[in-house]
Amino acid sequence: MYNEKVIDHFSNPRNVGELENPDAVGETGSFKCGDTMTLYLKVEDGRIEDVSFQTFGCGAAIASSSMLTEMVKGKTLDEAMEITNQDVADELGGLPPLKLHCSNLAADALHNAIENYRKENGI
Amino acid sequence: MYNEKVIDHFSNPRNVGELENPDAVGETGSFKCGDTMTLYLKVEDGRIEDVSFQTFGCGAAIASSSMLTEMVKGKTLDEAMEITNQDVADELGGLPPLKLHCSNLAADALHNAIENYRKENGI
Amino acid sequence: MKSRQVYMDHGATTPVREEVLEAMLPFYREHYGNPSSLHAQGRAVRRELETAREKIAEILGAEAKEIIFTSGGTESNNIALRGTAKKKGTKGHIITSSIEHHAVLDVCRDLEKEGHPVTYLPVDKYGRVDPQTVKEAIQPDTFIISIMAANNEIGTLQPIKEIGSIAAEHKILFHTDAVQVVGQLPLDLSKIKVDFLSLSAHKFNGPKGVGALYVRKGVRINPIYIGGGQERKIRPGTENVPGIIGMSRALELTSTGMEEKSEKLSQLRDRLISGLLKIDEVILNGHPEERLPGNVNVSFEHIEGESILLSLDLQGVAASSGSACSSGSLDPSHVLSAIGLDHHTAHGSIRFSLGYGNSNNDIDYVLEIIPLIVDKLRRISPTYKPKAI
Amino acid sequence: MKSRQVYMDHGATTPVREEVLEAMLPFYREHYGNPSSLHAQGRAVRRELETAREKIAEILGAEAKEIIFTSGGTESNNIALRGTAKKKGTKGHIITSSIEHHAVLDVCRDLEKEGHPVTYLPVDKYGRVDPQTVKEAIQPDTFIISIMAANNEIGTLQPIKEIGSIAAEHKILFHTDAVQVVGQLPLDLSKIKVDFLSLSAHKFNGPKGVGALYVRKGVRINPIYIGGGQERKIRPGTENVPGIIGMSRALELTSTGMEEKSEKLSQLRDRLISGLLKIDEVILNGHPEERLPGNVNVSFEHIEGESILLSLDLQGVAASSGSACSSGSLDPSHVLSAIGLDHHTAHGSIRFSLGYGNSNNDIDYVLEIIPLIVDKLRRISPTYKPKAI
Ligand SMILES: Cc1ncc(COP(=O)(O)O)c(C=O)c1O
Ligand SMILES: Cc1ncc(COP(=O)(O)O)c(C=O)c1O
Repeated sequence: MYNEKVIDHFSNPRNVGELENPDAVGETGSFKCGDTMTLYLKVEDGRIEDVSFQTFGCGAAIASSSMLTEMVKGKTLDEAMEITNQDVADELGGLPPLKLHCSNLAADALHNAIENYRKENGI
Repeated sequence: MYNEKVIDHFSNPRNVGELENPDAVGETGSFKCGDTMTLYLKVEDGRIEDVSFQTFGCGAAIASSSMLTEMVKGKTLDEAMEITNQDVADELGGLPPLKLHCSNLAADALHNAIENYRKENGI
Repeated sequence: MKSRQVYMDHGATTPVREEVLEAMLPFYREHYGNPSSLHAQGRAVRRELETAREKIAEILGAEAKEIIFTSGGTESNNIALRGTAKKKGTKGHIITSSIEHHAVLDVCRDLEKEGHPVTYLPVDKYGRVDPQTVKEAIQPDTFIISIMAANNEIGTLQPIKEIGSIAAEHKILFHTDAVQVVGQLPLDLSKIKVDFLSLSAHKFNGPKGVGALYVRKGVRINPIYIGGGQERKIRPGTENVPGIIGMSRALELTSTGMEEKSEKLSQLRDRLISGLLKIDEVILNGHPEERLPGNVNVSFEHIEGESILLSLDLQGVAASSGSACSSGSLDPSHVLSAIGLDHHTAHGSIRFSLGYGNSNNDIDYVLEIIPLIVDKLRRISPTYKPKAI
Repeated sequence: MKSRQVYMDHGATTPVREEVLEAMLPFYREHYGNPSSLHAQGRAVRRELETAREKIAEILGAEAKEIIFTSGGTESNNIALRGTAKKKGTKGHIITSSIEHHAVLDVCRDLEKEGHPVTYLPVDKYGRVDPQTVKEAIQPDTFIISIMAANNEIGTLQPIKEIGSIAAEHKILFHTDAVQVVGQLPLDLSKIKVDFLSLSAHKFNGPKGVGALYVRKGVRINPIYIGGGQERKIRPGTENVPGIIGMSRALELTSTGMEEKSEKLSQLRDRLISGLLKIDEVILNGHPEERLPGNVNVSFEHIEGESILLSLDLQGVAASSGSACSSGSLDPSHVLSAIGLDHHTAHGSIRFSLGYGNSNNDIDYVLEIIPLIVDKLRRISPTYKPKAI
């Protein structure tokens, strides 16, 4: 069902947990399927210095969360805003069709975090 | 399906064919299932001296016809009138339930022959 | 007694080929998972199930998603007809033929009772439906036409290509019961306008209790059985995995070199037919050319089918009959009546259905014993008068 | 990676036992005849088919003619409910529970749409239907009650004896979906007032794609599929002979020494349950005592079922989950909702279903790996706060 890369990110998720004193926090939840994700960001000079996540969800949701954190590290906020859920799924080498919707939380949480950061910092 | 006795009477039917100058002929036919039987009798002193049959019908019909001819030989007409289809089936050692109706022609043909005989001879 | 065993009842069912059984066995043993399960056991089985679907689809000239697995021909026919009627919701007109298998005919009668008018098309003396009569029977509210690809008793092939085109022209759904054809003749669904096609594995050396319904892409039907999500909800219930794998393998085997095999079977058939017709007062039922490669159906005048069957059986030959006494019902076959046989002649009909494994020797054997059987039974018959010699 | 293979998904399906397969093989090979055929081949098969029917009937405390062979549990359920409604002809009231398998629940919903009012009885927090609620739900036009013998997800046994008596008192037909019970617990139909009972072979180490419906003597139903005369016309179509033979053998095997086997299975189950409950924030779903000997269902708070399944799978353990993400639908199991679990808890549910072949070693293995899996996933979870140590 899942490819090896997905299994790898699920089995050894990167950047798990809560950052201390994060510069921004983003949240998202699929009301229907019940998955939720929280994303933590450290931002310096408009760049994502550090990132971590916490996810309640299926294998696809966890792997997507982990994948996203790898994708955004070092990116500017503008660049990060352009990452879509599809990009995350693609970077994972694809997800089973029925599972695609489960990957729809990672980019959403990221965008939410960036928006929160900009709001707080008046950008 | 059929027991050995039925198979024997079917494979080696007794008293097959037309008697020459029969004293009586009986006929019966199941309009529905299409079986027909003709029975020929030689009668002497109120006793069945000889008997033969011709049957268009299934295994059960042929075996019943053959069986009946063995049962009636030597019997008085009165005795013969008492033979029922069930007697024929019993004498064969039983027939499959679905096939019982196919044995319903032999005794009928016999009774028809005897009735014809009595009518013709004013008995 | 039984000097030899000759099986000539392939129209009723066929033996499972050893290669088919071999393909099935792993799915009773190691691959026992439920294809709906997420774990490795389940996923492995799902993969093989979908491969089987693809294989069947490819052989039939269809797409995998057009194949719905069922429990056999009866179920496929029922789903196609009743599922379409249920989907439609309102009453409408149905066209079928008077010689369909009971699994079509009796469904139509049932739908008729529920308020769907049904036209039962007549057939000619060979058992053919004239496409022109289909055209003429079409009403403004006709929603489905169901004509079998070949008749199971007399083997007559129907002009389903023409009928399919007529149906398509009138935007009417077309179902064909191809249970007797699949495995005997090549079929390319990409070239025929069919919306539903029924097939059953045990007719082509696959296992009993499994079949398929082809449902053309885009055609919507309602399920009859409801439950899980299997088979796109058209046929829910845990899949008969070994059966499906066996069906796929059997179809694959039967389809390899099919033209040649059909040709060979037809030759056997024609030898048997011409041998039988040498006997006095024997009639060939069905079409002389447009017939299933394996089907021989003759009527022996003056004698009754079941007694012929029984005699054949006592000598090791398995065949079948359209006689009332062999069916358990009292009426002779509706098919033989529809082609105009009178009761007596219909009662004397015998079907020899040839298939994989039958040889010239089998034909020789049957042709050797049948004249003796017929002669013996005719001697008992009240209607037979031997020709003066 | 896969150090070991442990199959704990017997509620989904079970492996076919080698003895069962052995009983089936002759019916793929030498005994391939159609049981409806008159010839020796057909008759031999008919005999064995009827012997299988008698064996199954005897084990269930029924008569042979009360057993109808079907293609599985889904079909049995559909025939019982829809066949009864069809026979009745007019609309009437139906009583069922809110935790039935979809093959009952969705049929009821379909019948409801067609105008039959349906009462879906609630269950208590253990998933039990209170017989009193059945009694209260009865209307003057109630014609059938359908309550499963045991739930497939949480394993709760229902008081079918009491419910059967209530139904009988009110002259209402009673159907029970016993798909999960047959093969796990003894059942004696001569002692319970049941009119219809569904079972499916693949749940007790028999083959997939075959099942049976018990129909009490004297109870009349209409068929759903129509066609030939097989199975007293209630279920026409060429019989799945090898499947039926396999089902009969499997039932025979599973029924020998069943009390003892159930007892052993319950012990395994209870070991697994108590081991799992040692983990923090784990809830047992279903009834603590009145449950299937093989069923364990727990919710792990803060984590999602599919990710637990996947982790188990990566370590060779096959289980199942009521989480939305594992079912393909978006909602969590209707059963878990009916017993009052909130969405999050329902999503974290896992069913381990034990069966023939599971050992104490399997339990040890699962109890060894599951705390690590749960711990790891909880570390990722946004809602989990580890207890202060
Ligand atoms: C033409 C035709 N349709 C349908 C069927 C029914 O198939 P099954 O017995 O597999 O349900 C048969 C065979 O009996 C058949 O010959
Ligand atoms: C309680 C219950 N009823 C019905 C079914 C359906 O049985 P089958 O998949 O054999 O059609 C199942 C199994 O899936 C079940 O657990």
